[in-house]
Amino acid sequence: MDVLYFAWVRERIGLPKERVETGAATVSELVEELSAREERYAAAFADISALRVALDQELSDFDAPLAGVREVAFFPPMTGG
Amino acid sequence: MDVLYFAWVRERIGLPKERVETGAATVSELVEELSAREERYAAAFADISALRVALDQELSDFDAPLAGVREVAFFPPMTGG
Amino acid sequence: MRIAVQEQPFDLGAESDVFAAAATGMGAVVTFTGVVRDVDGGLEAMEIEHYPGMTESAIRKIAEDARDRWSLGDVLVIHRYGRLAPGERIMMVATAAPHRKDAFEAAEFLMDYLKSRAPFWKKEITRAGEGWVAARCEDEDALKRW
Amino acid sequence: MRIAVQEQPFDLGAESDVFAAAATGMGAVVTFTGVVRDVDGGLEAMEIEHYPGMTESAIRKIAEDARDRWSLGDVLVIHRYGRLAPGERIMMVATAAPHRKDAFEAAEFLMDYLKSRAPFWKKEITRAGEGWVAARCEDEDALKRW
Repeated sequence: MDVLYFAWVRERIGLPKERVETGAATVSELVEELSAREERYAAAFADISALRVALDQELSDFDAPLAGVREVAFFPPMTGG
Repeated sequence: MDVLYFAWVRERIGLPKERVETGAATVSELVEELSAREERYAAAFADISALRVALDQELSDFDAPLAGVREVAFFPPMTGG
Repeated sequence: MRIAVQEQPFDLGAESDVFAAAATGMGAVVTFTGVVRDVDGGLEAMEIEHYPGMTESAIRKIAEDARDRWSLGDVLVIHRYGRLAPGERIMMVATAAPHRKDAFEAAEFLMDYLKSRAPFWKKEITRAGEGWVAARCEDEDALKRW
Repeated sequence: MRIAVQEQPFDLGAESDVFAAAATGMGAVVTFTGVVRDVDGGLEAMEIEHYPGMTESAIRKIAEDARDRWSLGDVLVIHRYGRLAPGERIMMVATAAPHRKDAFEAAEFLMDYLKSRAPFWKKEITRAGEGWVAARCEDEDALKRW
């Protein structure tokens, strides 16, 4: 699946988008998997309460299953308007 | 003093403005005096609760004294906006 | 602060642009525009009568009250009188504030007070005849929240 | 209903005019415009990042929710992204409704949801450095009233 990062999550991880092959069943499992990879991921995901997640471009939550999902995006709370 | 009428009060009384010499101490007394004059005044002032009054271009009420007032205006509730 | 009571039409786009451009340092600009509505069909015109002399000072007082209650950079009120056709713009208000909440609340406050406390009266001219628009209880009630 | 997510500036006056002219039969038109504010002095630019693909659909959903909740004739949302200077207009919404209460409430609803539920992120570039604008608790709280 495609994993996208925005705002300071993108800056901390150092890239806007990557292709990830994963067996993670939920968003939380994917976060654990990524955090285990490298320090920059662990730093970005250190405080999950400061993050939001979208699955296939719809706001979701960290308990949500990943089955069938093609695009996951991680970002801080939005500041539009 | 000058007495002004607006909207249907003006139409019912049949004029927009007149000069009135009066000894009325309050707005209510002026209303009584005018109502006693002619039927068209009595008709216009029949239901005081449907009217508003301004003294020298400031919203006021029917108990207000007329001492020193130069301009009295009677009209229905306003419908601006 | 600009208050205009006028018979001629106003240019909503130009007024909005000029107002927003002048509101330096403000983060939020709200405008409200009122338009003559032909609710039941058959409306030929809306005639708006006002009380020259009192109108502008009453509006100015309402606008000053708004500036006292909210943090505002600027306020604009334009209100027309005379004979208007359906679809014509009757009036507009604009507010500029550092934050959106102030700009919105002040604009709603201005509208609520202009409705019931500025000396305008509307008469509807229809094919069937003509009649004065009655003040609505809900417009009077709207003042209670402020 | 028009939703525009764009890098280039928009013309507030022209957009307001076109929107109001198209809203036939509506008695009330409300616009809100957001402007880049230099709160502490020293702001050089505001950089707005967004999530292409999701942004427009998220805004469309918010606008559709507004149409479901209020009696609206039309809705317009324009939101910019990219690098903006202080004083530049970031975004605008417009609502048209038969009555003013619906037009105001729907515009406030749109703003509250755009603030916290549309995928935009703001970064402030100052002489001293740069930093992401943090979401404010009061913006999240503002959603609770709807």
